[in-house]
Amino acid sequence: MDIIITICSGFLLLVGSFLCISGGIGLLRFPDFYTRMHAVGVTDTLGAGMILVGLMMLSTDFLVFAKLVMVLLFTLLIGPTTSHVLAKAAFHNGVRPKDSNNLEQSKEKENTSSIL
Amino acid sequence: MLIAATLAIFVAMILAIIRGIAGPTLYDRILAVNMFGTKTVLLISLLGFVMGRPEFLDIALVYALINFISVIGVLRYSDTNQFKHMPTEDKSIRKEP
Amino acid sequence: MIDIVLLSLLVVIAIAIIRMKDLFAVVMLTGIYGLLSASFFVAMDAVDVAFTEAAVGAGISTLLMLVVITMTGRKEKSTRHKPLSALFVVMLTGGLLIYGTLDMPYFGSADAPIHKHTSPRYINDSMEEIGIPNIVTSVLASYRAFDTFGEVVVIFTAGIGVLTLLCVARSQKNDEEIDSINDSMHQQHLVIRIVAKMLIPFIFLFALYVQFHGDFGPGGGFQAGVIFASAIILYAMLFGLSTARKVINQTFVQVIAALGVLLYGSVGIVSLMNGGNFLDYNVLSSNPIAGQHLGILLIEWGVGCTVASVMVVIFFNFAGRRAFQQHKKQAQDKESSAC
Amino acid sequence: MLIGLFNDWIVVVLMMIGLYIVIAHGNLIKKLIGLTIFQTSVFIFYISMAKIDGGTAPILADGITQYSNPLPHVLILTAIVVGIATTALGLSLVVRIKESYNSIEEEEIQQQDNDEQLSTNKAEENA
Amino acid sequence: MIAHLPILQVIIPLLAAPICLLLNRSKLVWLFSLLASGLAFSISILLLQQVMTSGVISYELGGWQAPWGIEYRIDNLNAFLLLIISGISTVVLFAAQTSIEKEIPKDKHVYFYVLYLLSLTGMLGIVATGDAFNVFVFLEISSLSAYALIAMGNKRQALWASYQYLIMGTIGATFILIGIGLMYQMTGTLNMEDLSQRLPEVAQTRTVFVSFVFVIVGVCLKLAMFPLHLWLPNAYAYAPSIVTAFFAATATKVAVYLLIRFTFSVFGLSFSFTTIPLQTLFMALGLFGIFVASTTAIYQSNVKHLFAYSSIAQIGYMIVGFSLSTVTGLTATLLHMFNHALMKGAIFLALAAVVYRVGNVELKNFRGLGRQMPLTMAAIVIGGLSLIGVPLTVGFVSKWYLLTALVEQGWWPIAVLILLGSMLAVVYVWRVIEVAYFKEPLEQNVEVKEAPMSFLIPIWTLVIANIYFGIDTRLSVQVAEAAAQSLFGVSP
Repeated sequence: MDIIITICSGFLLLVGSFLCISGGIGLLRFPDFYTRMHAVGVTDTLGAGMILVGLMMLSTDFLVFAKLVMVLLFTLLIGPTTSHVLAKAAFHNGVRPKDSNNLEQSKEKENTSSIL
Repeated sequence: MLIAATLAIFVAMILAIIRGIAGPTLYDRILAVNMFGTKTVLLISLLGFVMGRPEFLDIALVYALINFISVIGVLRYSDTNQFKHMPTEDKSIRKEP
Repeated sequence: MIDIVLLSLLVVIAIAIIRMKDLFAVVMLTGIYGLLSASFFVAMDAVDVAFTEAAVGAGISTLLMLVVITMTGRKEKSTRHKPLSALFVVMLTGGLLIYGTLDMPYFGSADAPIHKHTSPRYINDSMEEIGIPNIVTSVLASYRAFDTFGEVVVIFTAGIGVLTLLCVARSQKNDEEIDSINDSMHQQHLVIRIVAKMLIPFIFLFALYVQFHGDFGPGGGFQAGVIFASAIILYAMLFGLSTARKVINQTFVQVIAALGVLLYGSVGIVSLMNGGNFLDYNVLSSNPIAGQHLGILLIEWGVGCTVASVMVVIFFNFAGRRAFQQHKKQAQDKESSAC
Repeated sequence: MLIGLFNDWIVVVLMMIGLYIVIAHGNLIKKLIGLTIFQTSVFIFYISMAKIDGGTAPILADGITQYSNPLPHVLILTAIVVGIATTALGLSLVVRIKESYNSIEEEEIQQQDNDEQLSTNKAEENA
Repeated sequence: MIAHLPILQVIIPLLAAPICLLLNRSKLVWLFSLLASGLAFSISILLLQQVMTSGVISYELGGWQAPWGIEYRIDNLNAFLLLIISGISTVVLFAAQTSIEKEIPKDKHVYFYVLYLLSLTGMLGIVATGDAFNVFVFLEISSLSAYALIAMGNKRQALWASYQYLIMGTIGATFILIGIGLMYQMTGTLNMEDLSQRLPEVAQTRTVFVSFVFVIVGVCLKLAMFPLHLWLPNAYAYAPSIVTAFFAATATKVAVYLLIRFTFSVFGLSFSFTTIPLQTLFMALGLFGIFVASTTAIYQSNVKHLFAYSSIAQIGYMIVGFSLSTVTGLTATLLHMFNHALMKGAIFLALAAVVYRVGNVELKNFRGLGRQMPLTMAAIVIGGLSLIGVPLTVGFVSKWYLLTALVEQGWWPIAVLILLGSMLAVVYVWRVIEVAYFKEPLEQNVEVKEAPMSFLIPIWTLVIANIYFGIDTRLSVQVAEAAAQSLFGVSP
């Protein structure tokens, strides 16, 4: 029985960490703020959820399991909220998505809009 | 398996820090801080299991909480002149806040 | 192995902080610096310290610096005055310290003198003498209780110091004006307000859990106080300072801060009355172990009250000063536009 | 030799970065941040002193014999609170200085003070 | 209750501070803090008698033995310092209510008293404790309340001076923390008594040497010794005058006590004066400090700046006495601590009276004060004379002991330099006296009256003490001698 559990948790941990790394790479390589937002937002919540469920499988007594459930619920709640607030504030302050069709027009807009 | 996961989280943290330092606009940096926070939560939980001391999970929970509050704080105070006048809908490019 | 990676990340961030000009980015990096040093403490088995460093180092100090930056501007002038003399002083002290580390016991070696003299007693006898599993809390609250008392007074002094500097006599008039701004804020922060309404009771509950769980796991008065205060700060940020002030007004919080210190001191006085030395919990009740438990519980409660109320006082004063400045700017705009 | 003391050398580098920021940078907030880095590195020095290889967190649990030393943890809990108290007071001073001097750069403030000093001396000569 | 005196000494002002915050009415809070400070003063007198009769008192906090719990060790040195601090604070508090009427806004009076009591607690805590880390905690309490008190000055320079003091003070405190950490790492204990026994066997290692250097540099930063004194003049000049009167007489003495305690009791005499040439280094810095500080004092236009620089010079005298590392040298330093507290307390309280009446202490406002405020100016004159070291005043006693200590060691040239230093003191005291007595008052100062009684009583108690201890030196010398012997007797 526990062999299956270890395999499952190992698999979940593997996928979760792969997602986290892909989120990190997405953060670096994507051209514009909103695409990076997207990359991080998605992989964060899913990757964290995966790893935490993987850990839940490994946990022995109930208290640890309960704490892990709380951490999972908390991350699932605040992850999307922070992304939402971040996007709203960014849009509010004039960071415009870089639309691909007129690249050069957006080039000069890009450097004026990026505040710093 | 746990060790592999911790190493992966480490790599993700380093990527977040690179974006945090390099990030052109302010909001890239807030995004990096946010991602860094969630990665630390995972790192602490994994460390708890690697070292066999499940007490660490309280700290992971506090990390998530603190990360949430500091990102909200940053966003709440980053658009400072929002209170100067009623925010009209067609907000053009904002000048230096 | 982990700690070397974490330390090198810390050095990278510290160097980045030197070179950054935009103060917002520097504050963000300080937040990451606090989180990283807290995870270093976790790797070093310092569980309570990681707790406090995360809550205080990454949470409260970043928030305070943010509020100050909105008041003082984001750009730092680039002139580095007297860098050479600074470099010389730094090289001197650095060289002296490196010279000092040559004879230090190696990192993690079990035969270092500090593991031999005082701490074996803490580790071996604390269960019989005090009876709580978390040795750090037993040393913090019983063996060296007077240090913690001094520390509560330090926090109390900081709170009074910030009060004297930033206290603003609030007139009733500008409260209504701020309320009008509040309505505009409402439709701005709709989503986050609903999420916060769901979260804040949970955070209070978690703070109380941390307060009373201090004997068995990581936690205690300081951490609980800071978490309690951060929930109130979240409420004040999202629902506006004036509504938060209606819920928790200034004088009430000051009284709680003073009562926390007095509670801690009176536990000491009671043990004086019962014939023991100051802060000697054995005399608090019939059998010593119960006395220790009672004593530790009471002083943790005192510490929690003082830290929570001082953190709230500090944040309210900073945010209140910011609102006061904005209000003054608005008044000037009106006059300049009017005349 | 290297691995054993490598930890302390990095801590010393961090201390020196913090001290450099405090001395070289003119911006008052930057100085406070440098002070926080300087103090945090002292905490890291204390905690890396308390670690024993193979020792776990000092919370008594059955079946574990080797614990890290709890005393530096207690000292650092006090020092962290002292650090945040100093930062909070320093920040409130920076706010008041900004209001009265309208600048938070050390040179400008020093300049305004010297000008004020010169003007009072001049007023005294012709008085 | 008698057995609990050491802890009551610190706890009474400490618990009085939050109670004052609860009382919240400035008149009531003033009386309550006066009561608390008076109580602390009487406890320190009882403690001094107890120590003189029955030797060192050791008080274990929390009932745990010394190296595991925190221990309060009161010997002659502590008791002497406790007496000075609580005495000066009671006298200064007497004049506080009328003085802050003019200088601090109404709604901040209660906070002023709370911070005042906290800084008093901090200083008493530093002096009474026998645990190294406890010194750091109470050092922070007294420094934090000092930063907040100095920032309450009405001029904007007070904020800038308090900020500089905060940066320098925190760096000093963190240096002391590093020093204590290194000491703890090599010996495994934090109790000062235990440290002095366990340090000799590890004394030759580099770490202990570096920890000694860090502790000494940290304490010298707090002490405002010559090269590290930049924060003191502005901090004392722009702070509210009651705060200056309290800190000028006590804050630097506490730092000198720390210097003595760490070099003599913790590291031991032999270690401290052999590893680095502490003797010549401190002698040179002390003398240099005396001359530079006295010359800058002469050119100051603000009288508070003038006497702040003269405080730095007086600290120079204490450092020279300390650097002799002989019993008479140390007695001279301890005597000078006591006498300097009396002198500076009287002078700065008189300046507070002048600020109360005239508004500021620029030298041009001092014209003709000799006739308009006779008693206050007389106090400044007597204080100035005892600064110079004129016989029949308390300054003469400490100068006399310093000179005998120097002559005993056979260093004639340094004794001559000390006398030259006193001549410089004559110049800047004369500048004040000449303006006050031989110049006509400015037109706006014509109707200035004498200071109210609440100023004159504390000023004149200090001035009479100045003269009494100048003549009947039995008490102060006997206590200082006993303290110096106990230090030399204690270290092997």
